[in-house]
Amino acid sequence: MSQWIQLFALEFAVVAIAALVLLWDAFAPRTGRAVGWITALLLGGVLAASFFVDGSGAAPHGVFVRDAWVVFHERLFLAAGILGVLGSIDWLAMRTPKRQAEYYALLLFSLAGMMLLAGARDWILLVVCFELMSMPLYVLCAYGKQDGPASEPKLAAEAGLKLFVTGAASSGLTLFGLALVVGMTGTSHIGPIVTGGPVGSGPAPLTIVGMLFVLAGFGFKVGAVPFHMWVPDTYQGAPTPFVAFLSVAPKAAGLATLAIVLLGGWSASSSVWLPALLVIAGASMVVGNFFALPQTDARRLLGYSGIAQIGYALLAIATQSRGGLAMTLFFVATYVFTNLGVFFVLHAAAEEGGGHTLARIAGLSKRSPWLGGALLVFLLSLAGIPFVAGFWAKLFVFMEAWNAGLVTLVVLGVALAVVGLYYYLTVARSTYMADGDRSTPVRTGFALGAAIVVCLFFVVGLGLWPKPLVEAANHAAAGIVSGR
Amino acid sequence: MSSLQSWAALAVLVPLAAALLCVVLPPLRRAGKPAAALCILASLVATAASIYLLTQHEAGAVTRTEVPWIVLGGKALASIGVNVDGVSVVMLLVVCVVALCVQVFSLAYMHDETPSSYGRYFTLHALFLFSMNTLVVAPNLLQLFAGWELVGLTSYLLIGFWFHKPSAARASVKAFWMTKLADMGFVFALLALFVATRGFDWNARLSTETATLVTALLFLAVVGKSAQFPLHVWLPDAMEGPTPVSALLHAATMVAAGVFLIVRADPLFAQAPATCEVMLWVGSITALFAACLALVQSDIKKVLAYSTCSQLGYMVAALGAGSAFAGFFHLGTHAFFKALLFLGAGSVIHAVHSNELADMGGLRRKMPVTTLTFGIGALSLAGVPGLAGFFSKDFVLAQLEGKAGWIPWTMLMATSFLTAFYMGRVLIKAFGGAESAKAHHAHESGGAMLLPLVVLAVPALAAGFLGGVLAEWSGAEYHVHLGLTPVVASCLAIAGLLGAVMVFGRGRAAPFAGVLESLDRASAVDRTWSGLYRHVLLGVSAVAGFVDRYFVDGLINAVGYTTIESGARVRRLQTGRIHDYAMAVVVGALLIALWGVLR
Amino acid sequence: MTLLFVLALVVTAIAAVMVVAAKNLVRAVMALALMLLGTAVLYALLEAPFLAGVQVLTYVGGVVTLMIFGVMVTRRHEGANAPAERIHGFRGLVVAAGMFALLAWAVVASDLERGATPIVKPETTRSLATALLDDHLVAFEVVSLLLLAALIGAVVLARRRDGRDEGSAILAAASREAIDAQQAPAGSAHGGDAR
Amino acid sequence: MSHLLAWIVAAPAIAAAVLLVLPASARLPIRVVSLIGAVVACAGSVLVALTYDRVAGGMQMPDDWALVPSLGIHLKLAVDGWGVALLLLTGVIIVTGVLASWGVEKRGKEFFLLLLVLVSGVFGVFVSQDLFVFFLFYEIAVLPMYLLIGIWGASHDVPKRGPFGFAWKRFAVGGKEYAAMKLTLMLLVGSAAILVAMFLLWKEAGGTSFDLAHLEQTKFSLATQNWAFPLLWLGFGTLAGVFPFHTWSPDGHASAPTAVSMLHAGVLMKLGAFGVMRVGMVLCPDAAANWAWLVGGVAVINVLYGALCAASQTDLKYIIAYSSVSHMGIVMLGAATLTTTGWNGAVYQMFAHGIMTGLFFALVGLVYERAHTRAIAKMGGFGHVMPAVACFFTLACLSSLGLPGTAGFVAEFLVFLGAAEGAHSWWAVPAVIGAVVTAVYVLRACKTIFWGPPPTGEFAHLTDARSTEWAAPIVLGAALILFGFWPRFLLDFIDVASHTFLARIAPFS
Amino acid sequence: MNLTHCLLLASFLFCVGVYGLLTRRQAVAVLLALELMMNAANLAFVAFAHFRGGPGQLFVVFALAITVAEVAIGLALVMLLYRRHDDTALDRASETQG
Repeated sequence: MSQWIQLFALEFAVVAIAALVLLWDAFAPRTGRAVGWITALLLGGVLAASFFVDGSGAAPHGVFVRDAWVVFHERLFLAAGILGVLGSIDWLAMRTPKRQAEYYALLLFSLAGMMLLAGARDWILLVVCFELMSMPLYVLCAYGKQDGPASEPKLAAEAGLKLFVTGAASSGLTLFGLALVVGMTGTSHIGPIVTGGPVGSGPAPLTIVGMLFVLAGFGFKVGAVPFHMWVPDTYQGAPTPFVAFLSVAPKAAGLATLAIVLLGGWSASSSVWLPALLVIAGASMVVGNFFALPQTDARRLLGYSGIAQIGYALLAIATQSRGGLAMTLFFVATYVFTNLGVFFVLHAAAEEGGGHTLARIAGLSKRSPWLGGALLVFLLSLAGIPFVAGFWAKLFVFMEAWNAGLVTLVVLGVALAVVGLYYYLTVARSTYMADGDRSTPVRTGFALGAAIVVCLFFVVGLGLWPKPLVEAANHAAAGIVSGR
Repeated sequence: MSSLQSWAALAVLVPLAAALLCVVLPPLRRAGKPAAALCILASLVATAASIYLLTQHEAGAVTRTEVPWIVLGGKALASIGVNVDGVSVVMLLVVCVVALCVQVFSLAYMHDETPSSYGRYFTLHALFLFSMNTLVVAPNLLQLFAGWELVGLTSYLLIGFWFHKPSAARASVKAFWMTKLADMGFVFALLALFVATRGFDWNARLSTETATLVTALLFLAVVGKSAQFPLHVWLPDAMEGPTPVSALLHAATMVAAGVFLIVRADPLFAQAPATCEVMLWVGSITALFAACLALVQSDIKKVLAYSTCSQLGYMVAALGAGSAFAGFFHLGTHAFFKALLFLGAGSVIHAVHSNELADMGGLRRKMPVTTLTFGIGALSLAGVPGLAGFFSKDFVLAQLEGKAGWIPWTMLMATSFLTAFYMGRVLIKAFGGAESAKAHHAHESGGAMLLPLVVLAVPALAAGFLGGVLAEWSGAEYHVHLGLTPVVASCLAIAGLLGAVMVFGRGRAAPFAGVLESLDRASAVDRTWSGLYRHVLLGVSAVAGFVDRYFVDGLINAVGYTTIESGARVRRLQTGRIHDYAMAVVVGALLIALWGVLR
Repeated sequence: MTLLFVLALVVTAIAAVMVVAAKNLVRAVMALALMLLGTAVLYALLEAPFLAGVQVLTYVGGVVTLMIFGVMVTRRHEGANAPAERIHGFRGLVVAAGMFALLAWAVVASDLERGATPIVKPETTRSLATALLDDHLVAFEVVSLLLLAALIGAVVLARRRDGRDEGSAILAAASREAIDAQQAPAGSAHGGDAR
Repeated sequence: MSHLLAWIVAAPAIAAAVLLVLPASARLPIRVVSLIGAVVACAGSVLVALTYDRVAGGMQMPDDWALVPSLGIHLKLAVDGWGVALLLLTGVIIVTGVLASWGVEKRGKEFFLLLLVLVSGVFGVFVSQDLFVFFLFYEIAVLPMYLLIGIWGASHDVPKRGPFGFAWKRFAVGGKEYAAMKLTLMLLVGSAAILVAMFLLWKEAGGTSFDLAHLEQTKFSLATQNWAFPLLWLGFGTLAGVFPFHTWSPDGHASAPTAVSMLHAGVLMKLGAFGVMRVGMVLCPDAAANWAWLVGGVAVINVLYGALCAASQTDLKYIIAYSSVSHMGIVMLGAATLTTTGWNGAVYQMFAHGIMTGLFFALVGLVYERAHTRAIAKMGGFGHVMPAVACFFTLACLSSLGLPGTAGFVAEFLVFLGAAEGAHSWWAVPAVIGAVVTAVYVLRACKTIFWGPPPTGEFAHLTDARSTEWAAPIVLGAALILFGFWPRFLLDFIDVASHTFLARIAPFS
Repeated sequence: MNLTHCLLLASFLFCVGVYGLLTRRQAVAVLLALELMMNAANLAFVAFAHFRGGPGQLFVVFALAITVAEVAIGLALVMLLYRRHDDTALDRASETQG
């Protein structure tokens, strides 16, 4: 039993918190921010604990392996979770005072799913964790949006449904693909594809179809191009604090899954999936940047920018090298903090400004310079301008990709970064140069303010001193891809 | 650094010090009088230094010291310093003396200026003296070029001294542009010289065609600076400046810099006979053309300006004929009597408050000293035997008779007649005849203005006799020979004067004046230059401006526009309907699987 | 044996097409039930008796009834004959046919029969259970979490604001409708006109 | 001082950090802190100039911090001959820039904060010896420039004409936001090209470290060089105003506030040229030799085309912006000659033109703050009301047309000599013609603005420079004359470095 | 009665499910189609487990759980759609676009 505790200590803790919150709300319902703060503090405790109890080992039959890779992801998801909770405390207390606990519980379930996902080495566990992560997200997309103030269009159903239908279609594809793969290889362990075919020339056509269907399924969760259509509409419909979490954590988990499956398991038969991955990465970069150009709603713009960023991350995975994977982790880590920060600031400005369009958040830097400054730093990080984390992230990714020979994609990426800068600067232009019709400073709640400050700390800190995270990423990546 | 060089350096650096002091201490400059005193003191020191140099310098000796100015890779690419030899010593003296006289004259002439512009005037004078002296004592062509351009700058600033007058502003800019255009030749000459000899020394041995190239380019610069035929249009306009400035810069020293350059770079010009041929012809044409135009000018300063052009044509022709000393000797004498004429005109203008000859008349009774000194200058210019002009001009004509073809000789002979003729006209119109209204209450200028006139009258009279001494210093042979030319020349000079008395004595206009006047007004050369400037240069730049703003920049705007526009158009693909999203997922998976299998 | 297999196969296929092609939603749900039964029979034939049982219980029992409820609640105006129009019919057909062609070709091309090793040991329910609770215990626990999350999520979403349950909403809506029917003349209130 | 270079780079950044804490209303403390930051950096660069050992030459005062050791990126600082000259230039320009913008009222704190960040990036580039860190500092200048022009800039209306008129639908061409966006995006496209070339070189040098010394040792294949050099040339060239990609410069500088255009035209354009020479030509010597004809040809176009465009402008700031393009053409021409004279001339012209443009923009700022218009047609006779500004403006004009006795002459003459000596000696002809055209438009502007009858109406009571506004004209004017009369003070540094760098190319050209 | 036949049937079911997903206007009908696709996967799992051995059947158990969860949440969302638009046609949910 002790071995189980050692392996799944953190996941147990997260689920325990979820249960605690639910029960507490059931028996002693109270409105206000207490529930949120309790969840955040407890999660903080778990994150702190993760630095002490670093047990590594494997579950029976190698179904779950806990190593540096998992620890890195656990800490990343916990951080994202804490910030996600902090960000939504104020909004929830205002919007649905009586039904806060369910929001946090579902969030924690999804978090638990992600943390387990990082260590899964067996298809069954992987799929189940993947679904555990996805299900709560469908619900949270529609949370509290069905009965908001009159000014806000009731897009609950729409946001939830768009995510749900594409999600369900993808999971259908994944399962069917998996059936073919598991059937042909005969084992549920995520390992190299043993070429069942007699002539041993390469995997049978059926296996190839299966593998690519599975890749398509995971592509959805990451928001890569053919499967990205849900992203902008859901970001616009769903509650913004949740969208901050949605835009970051599931993508990190999706990338982790891709790493486990493609680099960990199917690294030998890369000739099957690599071309597809490269096309998806390139297409994501192009579509993400070009669709973002004309956007006027900040959430949609950040949605498309997310798709473009994922294009860069997939490029790093396609390098198939340990350094490449390490830089993916670095990129994902910076992306997590940056995007959380951007959405939180946007949420604060929109709450006060009465809308998410660039016109409504105009003149933000005049009204509250610190908030405007924070937004500027986050935009810089997304655009890859020096001395914020994003600069290092983007350059390291391009470096490793170039080192692995993906020259054309790097050139495409570098060129599209310029297009990217244009729409990031349009946001900066509206906050700095346009003068909005309001002059009152934007009042962020204490929790939201704290979340923004934490994100700012990480983004600027990593920008000035990236070494620790680079080393941690290298150490973690060793778990999946051995060698250079 | 022997004492000679230190004195020469003194002559250069003291005016610079005075100018810098006035610039750095605005209160000193704004006070007016003190600044003037400082600058005149500097000129005195410079003149004393040049006189000392003259006495100490023994003939034929060349002492040169150079300080490395630009050092690249250990080797001195360019150096500045002082070079004392016969030519530079004499030129230094001429420049300093004339400058001193003009500055003393300006004390009175400019007294009704505000103190701050008074100070500015003298600061610029000090700066001019520094530039001219740098040019004169330059050890190599690069420093000579530096002095050359600085002189051009001071001429720009001094012509435009009364910058509130739009005409003065235009004239100063026109002068600077014309000389700058011509200086392009000087730069290319320096480059060619550097490529050939990795140095800027004028004693370099060059192959004939490089020598021709270098000398031709140098001559282009001389044509600009010394107002030779095509590029002379800026000199008459330069009269917008105060008269002492015209006297100093646009008569005696600055315009003579071109001739001095040819004298200085004589070893190079000796290696390029073709260029000398061209110089001969350009000089002759300029002399004749300018003399004709001088005849019809109504403004006394314009007459003298064209006369300067014409005399410079003489010097250039002399140098073209191969005798450097002839040109140099005429340059020296011309500097003195032309400065005298200009200052005389200045004194008249100061008294009559107008430049127009029509407003003057019968001034001999009211302004005896000015009339006398102006007369001496005029006669010397006309070439009346015995005066300085006669000796130097005839020596030039003698050289021509020997070496050049007869056409230039006849042209120059005609010019000497015309010179006497128009100078006679000026004498009669200004001083002879009945008193005009304005001349009625004119009165003789003060002592400060008359002293320089008298001082300058002396060399105008006596300079001719110094020919021998000068020749010996600059190592050329000179002898007053009484051949055919001097006789013919002096007859023409006297004939010219008498003709002027006859024609203008009885108030009749010059013969065929109509033709000449139309020649002046329709002076095609000036209009071609302004046409070139306005239509060609500004036209091309307007086209360039348009192309840059609406084509090169337009292209970049277009690229930006199309990217954003494509973004906007592609945006419609995101229909919002869930079926299309599901379709995208399924079709995406299908395509990937298909491609994976078919590969 | 093979006759039964072919029969089950045909029934399942036809039922599947019926699900998609049925004009009426309720009939579509019934077709789904039939298809699920067909699949259950196939499981039995493929020596997976436990799965057949589970299939019948959960799918036919649970999911189908859930679907019926879904249809009934949301389509109460039309009652039984809720129309189920189709859009992009042709495009959908092309994509589906393309997908089927690909899969069929892949199945045939991988000529699975050649290496058909004899069935070593049939999968008994006992071995299934041990695998479930021994090897994949972690997955089992996670599934329980998943179901809990789905439960909470469904309840949170579907609950009316502040706890008023669904039933009273239906009654109130029905009564309003009755009153309207009396005032407005015959005019068939077809489709969801905004209440 | 051990970490002198680090201090120079960090001083403005620290001042910016201090500004963060100051309240926005504290008008004087903000300005004083920024001035201290600028003065410390300038004093540091003067100290570097004094302590730099001219005889030994090469890289001196090295500093090294491991930034990301696993990827071989080190914050490696050292200064060579060129660096000394350009540090000095940046120091002088930032001090005068801060003093010139003493009167900025709107959001002063953010203005100085961005200005200091910008200048610390520029200092960083001149001293960093690691290509990655070089690129990092190079990119820092991108965003402050956008905000500085966008917020504090001034707009012009450019009528819609020509075949590409449709672009007016989406951009307010000539406006300050348009100018800021265009400048930022074009510079970023340039830096994208640099990044690709950087990777090319890094990969071929073994993909272990970005150290410039290490990259210089590796012998790059001609194929890589023929790819890397054009990319570096066009990348850095965009910032240096190379012909087809120069159009951001007129709009950018005309719309930017005084101190920003002083810093950008004065220093940042030199960054581009420094990049082309230091990274492009030194790392890819063969390609530099092969492509020299193109670089020189475009530079010649730059000189003549820039001068002609300047002559056609009616707005004072546009005239000076185009003159910067023309003078940068001379720098690139000097670089393209691949001769020691040419290179020395090029770097000296960087310095001289930096001072000149700084002085020009400072004076234009003074005129604009008083007359509130930049159309020279409206102005006239300002010499009467602001004699000092008129004098310094004339001095700047003289230096830009290359009058002996000013720094402009020394630089231009060296470049002409280099061109004459070099392979394509015909380049000298258009260059000199360019100088004459410069004389035309520069003096024409001076005549239209300062000469003529005293102004009446609204311009009658304009005043001359006041308190802090004197700093820029005096310091920069004196520098122009000092480095015109006695160039050896700077030229010895530059010459040492030019020889060492050119030795790599000499055997090939 | 061999693996190929079963897989062909599974594929057919899957494609019919896809057709339903893409063309049905009613939300509930789309859920049915999803149900169909999942079931096809289960059939494939069982077929492989039967003819090739391997953990197919175990997968079905878990797949069942996942499908059920999905349907539950799907219906909840459909309820929301209905409450918002009084109509369960999926193309009603297209207010956010571009």
